Amino acid sequence: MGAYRHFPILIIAVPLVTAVLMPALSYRRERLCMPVAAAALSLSTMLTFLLYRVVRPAADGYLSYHLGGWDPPWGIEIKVDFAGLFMLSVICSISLLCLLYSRDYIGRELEGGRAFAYYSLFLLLSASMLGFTATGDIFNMFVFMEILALSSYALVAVTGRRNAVRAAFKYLLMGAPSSIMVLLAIALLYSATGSLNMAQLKELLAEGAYSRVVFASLVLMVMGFGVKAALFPLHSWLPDAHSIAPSPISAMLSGLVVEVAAFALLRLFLSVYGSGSGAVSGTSEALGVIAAAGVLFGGFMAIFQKDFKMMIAYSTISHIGYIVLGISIMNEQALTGALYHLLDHGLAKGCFFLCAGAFIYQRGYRRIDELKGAARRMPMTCTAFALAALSVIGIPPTAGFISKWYLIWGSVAGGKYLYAAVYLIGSILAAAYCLRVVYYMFFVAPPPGVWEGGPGEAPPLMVVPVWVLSLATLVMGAASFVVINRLQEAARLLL
Amino acid sequence: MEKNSVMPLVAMLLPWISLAVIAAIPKRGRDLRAWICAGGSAAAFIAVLTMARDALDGKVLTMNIASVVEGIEISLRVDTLGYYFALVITFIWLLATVYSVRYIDHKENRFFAFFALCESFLMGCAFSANMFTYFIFYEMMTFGSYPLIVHEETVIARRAAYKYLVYAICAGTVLFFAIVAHYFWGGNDLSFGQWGGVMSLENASRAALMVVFFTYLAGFGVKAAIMPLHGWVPDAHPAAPSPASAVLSGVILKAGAFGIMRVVFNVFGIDLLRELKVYIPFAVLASITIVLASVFALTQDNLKRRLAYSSIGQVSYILLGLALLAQDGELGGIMHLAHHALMKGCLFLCAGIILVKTGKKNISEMKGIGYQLPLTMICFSVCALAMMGTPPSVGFISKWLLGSGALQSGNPVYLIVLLVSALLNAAYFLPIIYTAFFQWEGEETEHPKLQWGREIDLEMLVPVVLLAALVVIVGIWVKVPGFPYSFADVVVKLLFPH
Amino acid sequence: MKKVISLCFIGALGVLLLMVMASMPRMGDPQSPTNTRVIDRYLEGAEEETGTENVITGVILNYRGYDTMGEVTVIFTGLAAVLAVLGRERRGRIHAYPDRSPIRPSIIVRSAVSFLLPFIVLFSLYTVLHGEISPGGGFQGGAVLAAGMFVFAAAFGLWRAGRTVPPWLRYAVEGAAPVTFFLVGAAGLVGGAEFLTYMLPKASAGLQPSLRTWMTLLVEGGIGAGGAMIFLSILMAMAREEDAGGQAA
Amino acid sequence: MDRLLDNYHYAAAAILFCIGLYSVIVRPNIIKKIIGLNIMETSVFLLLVSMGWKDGGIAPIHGGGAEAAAMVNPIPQALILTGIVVAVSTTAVALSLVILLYRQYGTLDVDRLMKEEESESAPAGAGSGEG
Amino acid sequence: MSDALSLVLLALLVVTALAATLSRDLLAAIIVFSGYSLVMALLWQRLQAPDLALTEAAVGAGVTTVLFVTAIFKTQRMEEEAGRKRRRGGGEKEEGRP
Repeated sequence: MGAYRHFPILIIAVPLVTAVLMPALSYRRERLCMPVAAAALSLSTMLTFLLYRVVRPAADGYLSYHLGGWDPPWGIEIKVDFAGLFMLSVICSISLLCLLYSRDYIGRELEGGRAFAYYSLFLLLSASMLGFTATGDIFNMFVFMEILALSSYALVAVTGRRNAVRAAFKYLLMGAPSSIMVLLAIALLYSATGSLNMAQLKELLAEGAYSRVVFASLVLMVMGFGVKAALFPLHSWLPDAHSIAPSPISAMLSGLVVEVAAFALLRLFLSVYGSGSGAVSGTSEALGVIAAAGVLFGGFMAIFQKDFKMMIAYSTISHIGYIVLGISIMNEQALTGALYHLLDHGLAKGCFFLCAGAFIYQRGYRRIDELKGAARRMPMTCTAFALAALSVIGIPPTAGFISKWYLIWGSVAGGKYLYAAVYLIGSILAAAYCLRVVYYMFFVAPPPGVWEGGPGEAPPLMVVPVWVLSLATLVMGAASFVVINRLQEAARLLL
Repeated sequence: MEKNSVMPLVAMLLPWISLAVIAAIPKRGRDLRAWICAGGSAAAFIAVLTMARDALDGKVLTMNIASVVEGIEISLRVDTLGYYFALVITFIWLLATVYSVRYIDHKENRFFAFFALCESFLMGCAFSANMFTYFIFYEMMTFGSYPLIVHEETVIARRAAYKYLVYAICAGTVLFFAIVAHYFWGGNDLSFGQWGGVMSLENASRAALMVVFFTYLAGFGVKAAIMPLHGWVPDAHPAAPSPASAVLSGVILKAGAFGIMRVVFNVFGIDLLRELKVYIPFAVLASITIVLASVFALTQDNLKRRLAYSSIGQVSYILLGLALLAQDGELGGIMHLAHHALMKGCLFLCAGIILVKTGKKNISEMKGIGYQLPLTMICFSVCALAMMGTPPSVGFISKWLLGSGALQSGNPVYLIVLLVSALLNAAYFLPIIYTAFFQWEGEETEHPKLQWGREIDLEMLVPVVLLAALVVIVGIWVKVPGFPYSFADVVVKLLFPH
Repeated sequence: MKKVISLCFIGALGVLLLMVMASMPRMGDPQSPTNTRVIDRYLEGAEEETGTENVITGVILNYRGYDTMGEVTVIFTGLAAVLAVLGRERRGRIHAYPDRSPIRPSIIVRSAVSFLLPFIVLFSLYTVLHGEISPGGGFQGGAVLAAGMFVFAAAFGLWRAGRTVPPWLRYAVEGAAPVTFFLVGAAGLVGGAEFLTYMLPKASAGLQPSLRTWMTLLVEGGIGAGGAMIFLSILMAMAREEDAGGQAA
Repeated sequence: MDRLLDNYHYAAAAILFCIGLYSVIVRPNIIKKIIGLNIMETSVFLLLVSMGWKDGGIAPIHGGGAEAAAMVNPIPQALILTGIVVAVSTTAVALSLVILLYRQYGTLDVDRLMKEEESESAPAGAGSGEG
Repeated sequence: MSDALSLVLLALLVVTALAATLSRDLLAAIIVFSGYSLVMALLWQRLQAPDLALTEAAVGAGVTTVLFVTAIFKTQRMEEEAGRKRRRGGGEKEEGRP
């Protein structure tokens, strides 16, 4: 072990404290904010990937860090098992790319005096997601969730435009009550068990005391995190927030933030309440139905959107449905698929929003019919988009195909043929809304007045992240064997 | 009998030469680029030829590329059947590429690039060692062929390509489900390893096996244009440029048929199918398709559209052959895969020449065209006659085998189907020949004189003549090693060991 | 219509919550899970283990110190969010608070405030420093200090307040709390122990009181000062006049 | 239900929670919604504190010979300290958003904001701006 | 601890909460809300949580209230009434919420 022991806390604390230094930094040298932030994030990315050397998908393969040397349940514990590490690496790498992307984009969006706040919030967002994913203490989870929520409200509104502020406020009006529900749920859970440490909670809940209180807390948790994850009936904040926020932030929000909430649901079901318990099985049945509805609803809405980012936002709703549906099926294959879909969705949606950002940054185009013939002026961006689209649809050999394979396999193995059908219909819908755009980009002549003259490709620091993401979808599909088996092991352990 | 070899991968990757070149010199030296692309597919053809000996001896070349999880790996495996398909692919592709050197007049970069891509992906299909790999290459091929169909970018082409895509995606999802179900009920084994098939009634219930089979049939049936699912074919063929439609009906339709072949031979196996009795609806579907397609073909005036319908019918010959589950039936089906590729490839290329030289699409306009383009129309007639099944030609061979297969399987009704369809073929091909040679504008009395040389345009003519010649030659010297029979025989011996 | 639906929803939720409350362990029951599990060590051990008589402080800064680090980060996030939305106030652009206030604070108020203020500050300092033996602690003290400054600002206007606590000071101190936390924690790392153990390699000899206490005080002070400054900055950002934003839609 | 008579603190917390929720969902005025948020939060805190109560308990502060057995549970109090900070930060953020909204829309009434939203088709509006 | 005083305090909490929710004058609502926080602080003092009482008094009754008041001085003091709505927007109340 050696130095690895301390990595988990460093991964979280370094971006956190860097974010705190931003105001002081900005007082004299605002230009330095972005490089410093990038340095901090890349440090934790590096540490995260180093962790793969010690964290294995085995019963004793996890890394547990006792803060202050107080062993749980008295102290707080950071627990990095393989699934968590997978999520951590996704978060780190995607947020690093989005941060690089932000330099040009935000540099033009925000006048001086506010950029430091942007970068500070960005780091807080990433760091809180990391802490949220890694923590093994349920109240600590709540604390990081609050950092996450506050920073994302502010980042949606950071441009200070009319509809941006309104979207942010809508987000807050749905997000804050949901946080309170989670807090209430934690309180109920504590009253029923007298502990806050996840591992101990699982043991105590297995005894089945105060079942009614526990069930109520679970329902409240699902409602709370359901809002954060934009599950179908609770999604109404998402399209506005994701489509109006500045594009790197949209990428973060829809690529990572909603995912982290879905991951929290997974943690709760499997690592806190325990997949065996009646509460979980009942809830997950209902959750499955909701998620399936979300898949179809999101897909249909996405088809009829005129605004590019709106389309992507609705597709996010549909794909979160994929993940939650996979979680609700509760067997090894489906769980593996859900975990892998976290990666795929992060990459593909991130790429989508960054592409949209490139179009907006260069030409201010964001309606879909303005993208007709875009490939003639911005071939790089359009090709990257097409690749990512294949992954969203689930065409082999992209990452989307692998995850969908496991999800459908899981639903067949679990005897849930209807869910398999839902996945298939979902991918047909995805094909409908993605390929329309690809078709416009490559095979349609631009309407008069559009794409004439003016700038072409986006600056390199914007094109590179887009390409890294879209190639990653291909690579992670073709080379899925590097991680997929271990993920399956991890899923087996979680259950 | 199995040995590792990188040869399949090499053969698969050779067409990418064209991509490299196009990427290197996207602007200059159009002809140079075109010819290098032709060279690429020629290289692929030669690479495939080098494997001939192993295939004829029934040796199997394998190569594992990547393994996703246990039972699911991306790996190549050249057995005789796959090799045979690959040979057809590369040969037709070589001729079509040479042909397109002259034919393609705009956006040649895109066309050649995706043409080469499709070839490589199709070879991937032919060489794939399990259903997973097959599906991956199949889907890639589907999306790679979209730009070929949309190439002209006219409204018709766009609509046709869109229709193709919709059909393909729906088929893909169905197929996807079929494969997952296969993996689940087939004992986590997707490989094409043994000829008996991997499915068995121990692992899965009767209904489950039925579901798997019919979802497979639906999934591949779209490409193979089984009747209710054929909608995209008649639109796609006329819309695409002629070399594209030649490979489309010569090879890409066959990819579906080949998939069904794999399902029948390597997934279920003859005996299981016979036990499940699924071959009856299968055969009935095929027969219906054969007859109806020919009837529809009668009503078409657009030449390529008529050819497209005839392709629909002809591919169903292969399926019928499979569905008979009798030795000669399988033999005929497998051989017809190549035979039809030769004939229909030639016909489409002729149609292309007519279109380029005279700009005529519809048969009613083609009065006396046989005198303006004699060689072309002679080749056309040869192939048309072969399609009807007149000896000596490949068409005759396959019809004969299928017929005897029908008798072997003990239900002669299919023989009647074959005869009817032969008559219908005659009914829609002979008028073309008649219009071409025995009708002309102007007076009955003065005979239009032959105009040689007008069509001399070697890149386009040589492939046509070569194909027409092969149609006859292969029809006469059937058993020459390297000709379809030699491979089909090996396969059938594996299928019916007794 | 929607009103009726939401009322029904709330009513239903209320009934359900009441049912849940009814099925919870009896309040004050010494045998209830909350009162039996985990806490004994806090209650007995805190004094020796953490060197704080006030168990709450012990828990906040030691057992659950990580939570508190998150907590101070939350409040900093609040500041950063406010600044991102409204932007910083420009120096010298702040007028008497409240700008459009109908009331002018009378001389009585002012003299009363100027009389009270030192006591408030003193009390807050006491709260901060005495946190580990009596009720109170860093954040409470910070809040009291902030409240005092608010009163001052209300009486004498933000301008005076902004001059009394110069901007550079605020900018520097805003992040104090998380930074001190990180430094103290890192000290623990350097010492080869876990993050956030209040100890150093081998300096903890002859210091009186023990090094742990000094560090605790350091953290408390950081939290207090940081919290107060953050509150003041938030107030200033919210109260600054509108045109200064330069961000009209 | 008789348990409710012992747990009337909890009951009060539940009622307060519902009042807060009512204020958040039904009241059209934004500031009222934020007040409602605070009420909800404090109600949860009340629940937590009373959860930590022990019959005849004393404040968990040593010295003065207070014996540990009688002390009330310190954990909920520690949690609530964090919770209070969270509440005030959320309030600050929400209020700053309110100020900005009022600057731009001249209203605090959610219904009118929604009307504005319909009148200005949100994405197009952002599109004109964001690039 | 079932004694009269805490019952009274709880009742007071509910009353103040309702008042803060229902009053049209936002300033009044906020003053009432700070009163609510003070009552809460008292209650917590009774529940042997002096730290919380202190914090709640300082933050809930102090800081939060000041922030609210600032926000109100920045915006407007009264809730819009239906009458003013009808003059400007045309009675949304009757139409129901969108």
